[in-house]
Amino acid sequence: MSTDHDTISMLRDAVQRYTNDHYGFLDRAGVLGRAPGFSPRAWRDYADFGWLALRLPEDDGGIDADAAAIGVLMEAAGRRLLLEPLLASAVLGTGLLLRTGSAAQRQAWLPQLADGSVKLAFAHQDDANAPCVWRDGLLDGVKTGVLHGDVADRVIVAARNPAGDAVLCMVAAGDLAASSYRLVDGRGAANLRFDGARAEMLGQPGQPAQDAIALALDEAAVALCAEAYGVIASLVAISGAYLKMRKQFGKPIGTNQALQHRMVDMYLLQEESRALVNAAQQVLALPRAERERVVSGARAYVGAAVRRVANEAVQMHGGLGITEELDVSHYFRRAMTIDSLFGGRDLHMARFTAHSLTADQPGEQPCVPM
Amino acid sequence: MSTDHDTISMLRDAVQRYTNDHYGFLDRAGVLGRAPGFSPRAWRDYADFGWLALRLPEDDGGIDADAAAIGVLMEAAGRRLLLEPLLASAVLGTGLLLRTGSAAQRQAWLPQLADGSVKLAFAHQDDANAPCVWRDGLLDGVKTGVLHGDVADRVIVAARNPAGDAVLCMVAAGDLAASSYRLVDGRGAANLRFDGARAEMLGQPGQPAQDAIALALDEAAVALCAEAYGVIASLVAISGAYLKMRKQFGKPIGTNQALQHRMVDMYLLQEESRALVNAAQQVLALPRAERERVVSGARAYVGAAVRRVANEAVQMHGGLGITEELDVSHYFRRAMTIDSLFGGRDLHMARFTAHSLTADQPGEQPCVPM
Amino acid sequence: MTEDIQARAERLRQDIRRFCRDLPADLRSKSQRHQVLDKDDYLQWMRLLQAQGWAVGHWPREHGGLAWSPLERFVFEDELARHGCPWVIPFGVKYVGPVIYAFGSAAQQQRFLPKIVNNEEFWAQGYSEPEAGSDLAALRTTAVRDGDHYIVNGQKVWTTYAHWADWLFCLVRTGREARPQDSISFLLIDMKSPGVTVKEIRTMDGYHHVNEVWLEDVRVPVANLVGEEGGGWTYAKYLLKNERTAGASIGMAWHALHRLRELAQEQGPDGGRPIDSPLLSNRIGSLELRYLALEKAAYRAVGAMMDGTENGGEASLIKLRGTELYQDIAESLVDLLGAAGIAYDPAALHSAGLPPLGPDDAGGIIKDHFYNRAATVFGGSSEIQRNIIAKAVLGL
Amino acid sequence: MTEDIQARAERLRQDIRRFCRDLPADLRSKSQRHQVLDKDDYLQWMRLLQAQGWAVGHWPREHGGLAWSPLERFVFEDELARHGCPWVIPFGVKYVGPVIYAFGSAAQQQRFLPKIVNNEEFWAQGYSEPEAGSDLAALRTTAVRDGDHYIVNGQKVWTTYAHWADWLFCLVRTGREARPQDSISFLLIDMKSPGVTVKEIRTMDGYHHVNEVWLEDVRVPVANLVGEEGGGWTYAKYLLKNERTAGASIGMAWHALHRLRELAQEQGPDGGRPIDSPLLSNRIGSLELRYLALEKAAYRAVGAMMDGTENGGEASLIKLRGTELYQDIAESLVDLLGAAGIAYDPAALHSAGLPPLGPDDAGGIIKDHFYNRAATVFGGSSEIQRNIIAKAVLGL
Repeated sequence: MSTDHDTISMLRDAVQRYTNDHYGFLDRAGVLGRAPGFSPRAWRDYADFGWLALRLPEDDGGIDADAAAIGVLMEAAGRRLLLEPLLASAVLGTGLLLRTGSAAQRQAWLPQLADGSVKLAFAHQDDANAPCVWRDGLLDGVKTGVLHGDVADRVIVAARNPAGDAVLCMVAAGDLAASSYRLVDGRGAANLRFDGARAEMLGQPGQPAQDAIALALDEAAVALCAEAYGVIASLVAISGAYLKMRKQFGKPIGTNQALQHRMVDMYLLQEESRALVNAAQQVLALPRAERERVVSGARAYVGAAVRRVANEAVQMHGGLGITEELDVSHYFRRAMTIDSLFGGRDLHMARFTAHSLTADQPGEQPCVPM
Repeated sequence: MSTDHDTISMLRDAVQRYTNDHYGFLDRAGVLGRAPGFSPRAWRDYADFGWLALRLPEDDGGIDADAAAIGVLMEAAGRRLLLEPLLASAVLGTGLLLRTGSAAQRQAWLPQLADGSVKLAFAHQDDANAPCVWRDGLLDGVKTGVLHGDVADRVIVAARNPAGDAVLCMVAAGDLAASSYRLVDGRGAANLRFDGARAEMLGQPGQPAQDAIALALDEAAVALCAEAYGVIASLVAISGAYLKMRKQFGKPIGTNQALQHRMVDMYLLQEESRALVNAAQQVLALPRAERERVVSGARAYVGAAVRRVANEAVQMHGGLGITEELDVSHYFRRAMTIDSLFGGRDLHMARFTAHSLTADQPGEQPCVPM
Repeated sequence: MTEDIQARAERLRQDIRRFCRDLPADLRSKSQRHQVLDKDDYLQWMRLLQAQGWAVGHWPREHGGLAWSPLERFVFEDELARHGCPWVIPFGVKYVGPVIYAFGSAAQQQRFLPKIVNNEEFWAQGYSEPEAGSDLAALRTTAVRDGDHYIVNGQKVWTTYAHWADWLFCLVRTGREARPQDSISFLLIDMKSPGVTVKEIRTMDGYHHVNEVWLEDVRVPVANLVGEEGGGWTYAKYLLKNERTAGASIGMAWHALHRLRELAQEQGPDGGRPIDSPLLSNRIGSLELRYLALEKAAYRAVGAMMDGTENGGEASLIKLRGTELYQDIAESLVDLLGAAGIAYDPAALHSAGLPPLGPDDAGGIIKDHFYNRAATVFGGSSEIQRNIIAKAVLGL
Repeated sequence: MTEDIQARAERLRQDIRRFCRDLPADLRSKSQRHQVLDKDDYLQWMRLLQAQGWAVGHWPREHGGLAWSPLERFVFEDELARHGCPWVIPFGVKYVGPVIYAFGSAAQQQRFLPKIVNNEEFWAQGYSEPEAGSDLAALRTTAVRDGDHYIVNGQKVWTTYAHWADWLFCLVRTGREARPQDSISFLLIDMKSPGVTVKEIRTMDGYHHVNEVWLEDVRVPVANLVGEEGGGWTYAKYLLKNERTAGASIGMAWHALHRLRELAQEQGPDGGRPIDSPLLSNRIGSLELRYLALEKAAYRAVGAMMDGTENGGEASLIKLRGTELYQDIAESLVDLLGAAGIAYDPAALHSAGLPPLGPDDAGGIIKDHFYNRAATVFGGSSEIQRNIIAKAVLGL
């Protein structure tokens, strides 16, 4: 079911207003690099505004938000480089719990997700030397590169049962050993070790778990696209303003046609990215093959776009572009994580390439794709 | 043995003087598209100047020219879009005959190659449905896309004997059926059918023939690189002059920085192409693996460069760029044939990629590569 | 955008698909093989469209149109091009017709519009001049008033199909205002007038698409002035705006991509298929991805036009991406043809003979590769489109 | 270029290879892993070079150099970088030293050159200012004569290792000539002078390489003026010319390419090797091919410098291609690292600890990727280099 236009519009206004007022670059700088690596106050505010409950059904205090509504939040995360575990907890963790959790599990966790008192992370990347195995309620193995695994209260883990079926299970932070570090963009991550950790199963093993994982990873890809669009839009705006302001040889550097044309190419990437984000948001409910084609296409294109735009923005800012003090370098680093998290660009490009757009005759193509 | 600097310098002067004076764009236009598709007068002149005998030993009236000397001629072929069968006959055909022909064969043909009365072509591309088989002095099969196969007096054919060994043999034009056509750049080509055609063997079957063919194709690649460099150098000069001359919005279009920077990128490709041409000319005598790495690298890079420069030159000339009347469109078409003839760019890129430049430790690398 | 409009556009697309299936065999075969079409082919084609009411579907009903939304117009151009249909020659139906019904006198509307609707007169466009390409304001062709006539002198260039045209719509200079734009007027010139000379410009595909048109003391009745003297710049801008949607470039890209994949999937004589090369597969995938991005962005742009939320860069975006993508696909097609991609026989393209090497459409593919190098120049070069976005959208 | 010169250059390369094999273990390990080097590391490194006579190998013999040809100088920089050696800090040996021996007084030569040769004083470069980056002629730092001193006021920026420097060579404005270049002078400033303040600029790799240098009423003896008042522009251009060969960018590219292929050939936990992916193999091959083109073009450029057939674009060509290639290789390396390519621990790079994920040099690879984004900006941005070629070589 799609979130209605007015709701999205109101959400957009609210998110913009809040992040403009309370998540300026200096506010963020005060949070960055200090424990816990994000702003607990902002997190409480998000909860108060209902943003952490967006995905919840209306009966549970949410709005049953679709990908477009989630995208509003993710775009803001890109525009303002939010450091809170929105993607890990409010999008992925909450989505997995909603889709696979039992009634009891939902009842136990949804209220705490909504009020922000519990943060989730999703651990999907096995260490090849120690794959995660779930057996009789206990989990062994290692997961690497878990986004916000450093601050999650509970971690949802993709594992296998002894029969080799995919399973999803949940482990409390106290029951695992986390080795925490920062990603290049300043957000926290962790490698997690499970030594017979208590792990409650979510949903059904086998194909259902596999499907849930695949969908969650596609949701992550779409959310990252929206975040990437936010980064691109910010960098286009920042760079355009800088080209008008910065003078060299007695005139604004934006009067140089070579820079103008490169700014235009950045703008074209921005417009295409926005359109692809919208398209990808609309296919999440479709059958897997159709979903994957557009999601992976969008992820590959937008991932390349955000890297390219970030490279150009840094270059246009000259020496300033590589300083810690200027926001541009922080967008550059965010672009790297966006393009890499939850399966990098090459993977998605290969998946897109495997699905031909043009194999059918014209008469078999969908009609007006709006 | 390398041709000495003074000889190359004199040859360069002579070739430039002749082609400037007698091979202007209008001279060429008078030849183009009419039988025989090249200028017999220019061909006679080349013979008179000794250019068709460059590769011959001094005893046979040549100068035993190396690839750098041949490159002077090929570069001019690119700069002035020469239509004569220089590559097919004076470079490839003559080279194959010199390297594989018996004393009697050399004695029979070298004088006629030197005086231009015999033109050779090299047919190497089998029609997959009718591969060429040589048996007891007779040849059967089909070859496609034979450059200058329309005007060659004799064709050297890469075939197989009944045992499956590679052989090289020579067929007179009267003994084959040629279906002639034009390439996009106006030069002639033909598909050739041999029906029990009389074919005298050149050299030895098996590995010797294979090696001779591989070397001939590498020589063709190097010659095409030099030709491509000639095209690039002409297009850079022509486009630069046009940008200074053509006015729009009251000033020369060359004052637009975006065009300036694109011209610079064309210039960089020109300089790199020239350096790669020189490098490739110097490795032809090396063992096959070393030869192939540099030759194929040069061929792949320069092939891409000439296509890109041609695209840019056409674009910079606006509507004029795509007219038959302007030389630019003819360079564009020549760039296509250069990048395709005797094995396209993808093949060479794959060959280059298979040879790592950097697999060795620094200490094992060659020293000063000049 | 309302669901009603979308539903209408979808119905139109289905209608076009049926129409394309039922094209006359000769036209279908020629256009599938990218043969050269001559004037009779084009007239037949335009009449087929007219029989459906589509050639002027975007016109208002009072002038014989179907009052299409921008979305329907886009779908129309896109879908025809997807099927590899011939070009919908725009000079009458898309360019001059709307100028006449928007700015022309009642007499001009009566005289000219029905013959455009019914394809009875063939139009050409007299805009560019040797010294006025991207900067139209620099045009030099003059029209000097002499009683009931203008005496027109000058030279136009890149005039597509002027050698077939009955009429030329033409920008001329009728005064010497301070702003050069303010003295430009919009004249309709009968190509049979004494003093009109058409001179062929052959393009690098070996064909005759475009011309120089020389105008020497050509007498044009004042009644053929559209609107006001000095108003030509306004009408020209209206025409350009009307030219905007450019769905055809997207459909053309789709058609060429489809052919590219088809060719890559054909088994070669050695049993292998080109598509099995990961590098080629990736090259095609990258082009398809650019197509996907363009398609999605284009529909957004059409939506903005319909919602009135345009920023002025939409048309430039579509033209830039569409033409540059098409050129890259065309280059990939030629590369994929290998030896057949450099074997060219222009005569065969006229006579519907076979190309010297390769598949039946090899010659047509090469021809399109050549001629479409102009796509990034004609109708406002890519450089001009980037300048427009830099100024109008980015404020640089 | 004579065979003798080539033979000397080859011998030098062999000597450098032996030297690199015998580097002290700690320096070798740090530089192989792209750890952060501190001042003591650099001093150790420069002293090792000095022991060979190489740090000033390009200087004339009378000042303690080896009178290297441009080719030897190029080979020296290239070969060190190929082995992943630390940066040869250029401010003393490459930049200010030659200016002093070419234009300085006898007293200045005696005072400064030996301490540069022996690495006893650390230099920094005071060129860029907040409002004068690529257009140095716009610089605002002033030096006003007051008896035997200049009083210097202004601000320099992007001053590499100013926090370690004993001396700053500095462009200042000493007058108000019509051409702004004509009032620029070249001053040597003791960093311990009152009024000199160094303020750290942290870069996005998390480190402290560059600084702002504030100069407030700094008294500089007139004896520290190099050459003539107003001659600074000439000396600065001489310095830039002297900076030209830039072999290091080529060697660095080779080193990074070598590491890229090595990493791609390592077996993953699933038994597969990244290099077996045709797309990755092609990506690496394409970078190697760009390297080959650059290397060949660079040797041609060095040859032109030695033959005196320069056209003025050689240095720009090498800088453009070298820096852009290196950045693309660095990006490929980070991409190849996958999850380890976004896991970053700056502290570990200082303490020689291990990165959180991936091979031992993962952190160093990421650091280089960040910091080397500046390579296309510092020392004349890519845009400026293209402007130079457009003007000097193409006459546009």
